[in-house]
Amino acid sequence: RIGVAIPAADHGWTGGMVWWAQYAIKQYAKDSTLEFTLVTAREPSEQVAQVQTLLAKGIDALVINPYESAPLTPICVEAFRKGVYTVIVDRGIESEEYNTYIAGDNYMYGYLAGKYIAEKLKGKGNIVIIEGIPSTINTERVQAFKDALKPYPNIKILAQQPGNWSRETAFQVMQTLLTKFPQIDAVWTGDDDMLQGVILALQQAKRDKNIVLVGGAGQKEILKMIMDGNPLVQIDFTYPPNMISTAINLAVMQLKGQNLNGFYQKGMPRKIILSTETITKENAKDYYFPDSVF
Amino acid sequence: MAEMPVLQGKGISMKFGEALVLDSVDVAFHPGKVYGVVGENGAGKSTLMRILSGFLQPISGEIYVDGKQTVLNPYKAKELGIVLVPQELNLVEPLRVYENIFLGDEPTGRFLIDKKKMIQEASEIIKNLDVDIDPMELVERLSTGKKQMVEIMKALSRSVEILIMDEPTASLSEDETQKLFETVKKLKTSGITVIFVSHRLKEIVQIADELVVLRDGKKVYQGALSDFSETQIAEMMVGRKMDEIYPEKVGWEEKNVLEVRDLNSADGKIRDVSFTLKNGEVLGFYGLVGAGRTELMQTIIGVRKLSSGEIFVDGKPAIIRSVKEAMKNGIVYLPEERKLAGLILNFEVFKNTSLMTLDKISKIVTKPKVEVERFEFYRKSFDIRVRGPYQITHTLSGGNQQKLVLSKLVETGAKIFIMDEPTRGVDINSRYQIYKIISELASKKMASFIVVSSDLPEIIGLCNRVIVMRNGTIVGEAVGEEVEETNLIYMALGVSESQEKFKE
Amino acid sequence: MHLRDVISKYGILFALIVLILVAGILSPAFLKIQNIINIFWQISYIGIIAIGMTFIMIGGGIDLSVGSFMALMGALAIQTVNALGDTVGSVILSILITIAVGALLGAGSGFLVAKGRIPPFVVTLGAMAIYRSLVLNFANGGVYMSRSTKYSSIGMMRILELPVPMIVFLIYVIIASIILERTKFGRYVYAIGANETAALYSAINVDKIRIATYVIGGISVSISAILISSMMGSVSSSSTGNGFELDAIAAAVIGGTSLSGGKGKIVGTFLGALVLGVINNMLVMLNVAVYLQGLVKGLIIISAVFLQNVRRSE
Amino acid sequence: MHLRDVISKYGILFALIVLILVAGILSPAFLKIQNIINIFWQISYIGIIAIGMTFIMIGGGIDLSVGSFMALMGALAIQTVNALGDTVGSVILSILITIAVGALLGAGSGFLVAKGRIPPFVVTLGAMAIYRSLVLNFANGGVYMSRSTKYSSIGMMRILELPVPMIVFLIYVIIASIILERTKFGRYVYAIGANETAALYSAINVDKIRIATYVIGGISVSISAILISSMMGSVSSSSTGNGFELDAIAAAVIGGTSLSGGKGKIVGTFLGALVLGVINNMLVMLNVAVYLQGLVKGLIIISAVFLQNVRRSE
Ligand SMILES: Nc1ncnc2c1ncn2[C@@H]1O[C@H](COP(=O)(O)OP(=O)(O)OP(=O)(O)O)[C@@H](O)[C@H]1O
Ligand SMILES: Nc1ncnc2c1ncn2[C@@H]1O[C@H](COP(=O)(O)OP(=O)(O)OP(=O)(O)O)[C@@H](O)[C@H]1O
Ligand SMILES: [Mg+2]
Ligand SMILES: [Mg+2]
Repeated sequence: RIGVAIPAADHGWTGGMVWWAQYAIKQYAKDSTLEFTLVTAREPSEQVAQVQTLLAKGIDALVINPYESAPLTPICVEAFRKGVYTVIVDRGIESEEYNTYIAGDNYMYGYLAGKYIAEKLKGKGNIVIIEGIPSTINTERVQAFKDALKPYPNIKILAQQPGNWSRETAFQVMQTLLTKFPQIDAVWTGDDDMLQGVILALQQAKRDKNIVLVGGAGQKEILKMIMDGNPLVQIDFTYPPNMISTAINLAVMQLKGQNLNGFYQKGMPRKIILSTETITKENAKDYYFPDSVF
Repeated sequence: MAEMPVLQGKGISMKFGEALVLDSVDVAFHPGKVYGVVGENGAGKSTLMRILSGFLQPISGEIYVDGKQTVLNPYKAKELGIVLVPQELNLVEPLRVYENIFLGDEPTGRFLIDKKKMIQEASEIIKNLDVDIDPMELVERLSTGKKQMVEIMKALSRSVEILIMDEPTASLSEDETQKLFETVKKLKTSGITVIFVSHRLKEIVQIADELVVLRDGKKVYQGALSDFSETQIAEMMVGRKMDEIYPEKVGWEEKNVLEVRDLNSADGKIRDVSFTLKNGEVLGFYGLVGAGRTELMQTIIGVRKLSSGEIFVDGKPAIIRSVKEAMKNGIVYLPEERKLAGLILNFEVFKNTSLMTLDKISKIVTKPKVEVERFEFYRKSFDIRVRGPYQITHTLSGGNQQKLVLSKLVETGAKIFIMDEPTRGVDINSRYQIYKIISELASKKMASFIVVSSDLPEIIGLCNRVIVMRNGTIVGEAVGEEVEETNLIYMALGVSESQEKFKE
Repeated sequence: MHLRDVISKYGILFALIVLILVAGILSPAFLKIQNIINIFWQISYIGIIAIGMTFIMIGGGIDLSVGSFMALMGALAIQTVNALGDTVGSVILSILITIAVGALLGAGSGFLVAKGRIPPFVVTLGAMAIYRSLVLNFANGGVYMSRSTKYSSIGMMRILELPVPMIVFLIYVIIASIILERTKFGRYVYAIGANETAALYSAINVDKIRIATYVIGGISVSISAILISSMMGSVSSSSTGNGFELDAIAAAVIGGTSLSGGKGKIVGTFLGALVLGVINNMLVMLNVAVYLQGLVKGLIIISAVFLQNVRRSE
Repeated sequence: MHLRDVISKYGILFALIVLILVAGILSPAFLKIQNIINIFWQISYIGIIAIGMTFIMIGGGIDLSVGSFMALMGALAIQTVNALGDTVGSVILSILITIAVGALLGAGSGFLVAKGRIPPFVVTLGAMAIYRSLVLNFANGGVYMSRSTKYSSIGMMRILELPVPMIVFLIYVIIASIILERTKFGRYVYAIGANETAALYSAINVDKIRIATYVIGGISVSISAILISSMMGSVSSSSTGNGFELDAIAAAVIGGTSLSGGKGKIVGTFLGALVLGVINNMLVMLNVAVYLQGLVKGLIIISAVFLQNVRRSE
């Protein structure tokens, strides 16, 4: 029996993660030896409560994407100590007491975007940052992005505003920024959802030319644009929500005593950091899942 | 009389916005006396009472308590033992009777409220006034008259030096009023000052030692009541000669416009009520507080559910489940508690007049001009004292609010009017106007009236036939000559005249 | 005292002017025509919903479901157009269907409140969860994409340089004002909110009027949903409409509508929405630091409303 | 009719029992002692806040700030302990400081409502934004970590097998019940909420009582914050407390507290919180599909409250 605990779908990416979790679970639908319980939370303490309930119900493995690292640490440790096979996804916990950790690379996610923009602008220009809802992950990405820009003193950050991971908000923020600044050379948004809002605002203001746009996380509509060679967006960086599927598979393999293909070692690896992959026109189709929601 | 007044106001003036409501009023009150305060609706009585008890601050003038100049506020007044029974009911409806009686003045143990003691003391107060109220009952379930009694008991439970009562008897019947007066007399002998506002001049004559008359915000008389008659007092109030108060009683046609047969209410409060209302009749309903008159009327107009019984309008059976359906059948009802059920207090006054008749005036879009015209008509005929049609209703004096409810009702042009305490708080002059309108409509056979009233003189002066209720059912009926004071009181009390005589 | 009266009567307008002046001085770009138009555009979605909310609140109710309700209606409109094909006729048809369904669902909430005697807070809290759940379920947590370019063009269209959502919003304000302040129905809405018992005794069909306010609420939500979903060309099942209930209620309350019913004006709500829109726009224009935006926003809202009350504290 | 009366008097209790029975039959694990204890534990945070909310709401107010207020108080407690060092004394001291500051901030909101005559919705909406902004700002959007193991142990401690938050919650329910129903103060809270004028005529200091309800609200939030932050050893500046306002108000309203004041009971709120807790727990226990949870939750909440009203529809 496997419990899967993830944050609720409140924006595109989390929606994607819920989809991929369900996708992975569906794969095992015919396997009567496996029983999954999937729960989603809107807030850390709700997630703690859900894990408590899962433990009371009785589970053999826990796959969890903690809502926040520190607040979820005690309960994950408790699960681990009870002998539940604990797989932590994406946000690490503040303890080493878990079985396996699998995550994306937030630093490179921001860094590569910054580097790309800087190079594309040849080290000179005005840029705008539209970030997500304030959170640890968001802070790390923005910091990395700025780190990447450090060697380029002629790049000026005109504005840094929150777009709340939402198309609508990003649209409005961009609308306002476009009126304020006559010249914007590049926009970085915290994810592809917000990028779509930005593109809409650019089109509406007829300023969708000669501008470098970078989002992130490989949302399918953006990938489609890249695949189709749309000049607006030429690149994307992965932060795949399907890491949850991988994590679920890891838990299943562990419970079934299987090992990873190509590994000489028995058992699962303890830490996996997925690299941030760069998507361009050439490889976009490898990342494009038309059925997925994200 | 050199004795120092316990409470004195000197040059008290009050303004609301631009309107001068009190104009340098000087009043003085001495211990152990009962003061009757009278004046037309809107004369400023309530305003003065609220100033004297600290709930309003005058714009100028001084207040002296025991000879010392004092700035009153509710807390200060409480300390000094000045207690006000306000004109409009102001109870905390979701709380119980005993909780309301002691609100703000609860007996406590070390930390907690002493509930037992409260209930016990409340029961005693209730027993002293001899009314049928359960101290544990929720106030929202009480009839208006009983709520009024609770207000009075609340005042009596305090350590009171000066008791100010603003129309405490407006919805009390003769019996309760007399009991209240007995208590007032007791208070008087123990040196307490009682200030008493009323439009029932008979009561003033009976209980007061001194009279205060206000007219248009000015004090026109303070002095001994001596042997002023009711008419003389009324003339002082309005400042001119007064005619007879009650118009000629009118007869009726032998045609039933309304017939009620074996009516029982779903909650069992009304039992087996049957009566008829003839065309052009003014039928009275009398009873003690809580006799069930209001409930009966509410059952007839569909606000309360009936469990059995039939209602015939103009001889045809009618099904009435809401006020709207009642109105379709030509019946309208004037609720007894105007603040709760009669008026939208934050509306401009003219909107209240037209609230029931918007359908007539307009299809979709309202026509404020027409509405204002209609209001102005009633403003004249009922002498509603307002600054204009756009004044907000809650800033009207109590009596003027009552006239506004009346205007709303009359405006419907219904065939059958059921009026529950129609002149509650209305001054004597305006009453006359209202009685005249009732009798005119009735004599022209344009409408028939049921008048539920606790004001005995009103019932007697207005109605040719009176039905008396007790405990939710009809216990008697008086016609013509029988409509007279003792008869009605005895029926309401449930003792026969002979029994009473026997006791003596 | 005279000035005080003026301030208190037009308190929120006054607050708005101060806000605009401050923003204009600190950032001249704020006063550009384009930006002013943008502000109207940006508030139109919340504004339209807030107008429906004003009816409901004056009638003594509240509606917490508007956010997810809007997502549901947006999804419905998009799916209907997708199913019917990319023609003008199908766009019009699906707009009508969406408005009808919105009115119906509004009537449902109203019915539960009026006839079921369930507190409006509970009914609409439940509806909020139910609608969101439906939206998420049908899209599997993903996005509803419009395949119709005709439909998507509505939200981006301009007439005389003015964006359609803005025009719809302004017209809606006028119509709603008239309905609320010039019709019998509007009078009754005030009456049932101010004193239900008195309304009942005045032969007003309280339940019917109450349900009607929720119908207006549902229609408002639908209109807003059509505008926003056509403008974005999509509805995100997870995020579209999140938190709209608070913004809509806030616009109404800032504009003087009372949570306990019987009080309020459409113009007030309009100004309330404008205040919120100006604040949001200003925060971006002045590039206020992300973490401090809440602080600034909170302080402005509280002080703006405080201004209105100068008289009362007399 | 007799049964109807019983159901309506104990309506919410009745609904709760039905819920528990259904859950117990569908999933036996639900009835495990451990799970029942967990439910009480899980609702204790919201429950304590909801009790404060009950005072405020009975007094005729509302508090939307509780969620971010809680995050702020949790952060304060953690930072104070971190600064004072890992001793029992410093833990106690910082708990006291947190409660004092909570009371003070509550008084602030209350003051603005009572003396500033700003609608409570506006004041606390502003406070919500301000508090969250402060929390975010000091932590730069990150997390406040407790470095004190003594502090972190409180929230996880058990006495006689029962978790401390649960015990605190139950005691708080009892104390609050007594205050609300047995003291003058409690009586006055009802009075000012039901009829402010009547309260004034009874020489009750309305403003003082109103402010006091917000002080109780602030204290409740602080206690909850201490329990939750010590249990998790940390506070997330961005997410801790999000949406708590709705849950807390919902618990009170489901338990029969009226949004317009004057009505409510602590036991009602307790049962309301329990209903919410049981629903949440049940959804997990019964493995209800993620996207349908909202649907189930919404339907249960509406029907649970509907049960209470059987009588009224007589
Ligand atoms: N809050 C207020 N705002 C404006 N005007 C007011 C307010 N309260 C009272 N008034 C006005 O003051 C005048 C006096 O009112 P008051 O209530 O004192 O009359 P009253 O003598 O008690 O009349 P009644 O016999 O009808 O009770 C009235 O014209 C009334 O409209
Ligand atoms: N809503 C209610 N719920 C329960 N009991 C009520 C309710 N309203 C009135 N009663 C009770 O019904 C009885 C009849 O009240 P009703 O108002 O009909 O009396 P009334 O004859 O009009 O007397 P009053 O002069 O006091 O108005 C009273 O004993 C009252 O306590
Ligand atoms: Mg008066
Ligand atoms: Mg009566």
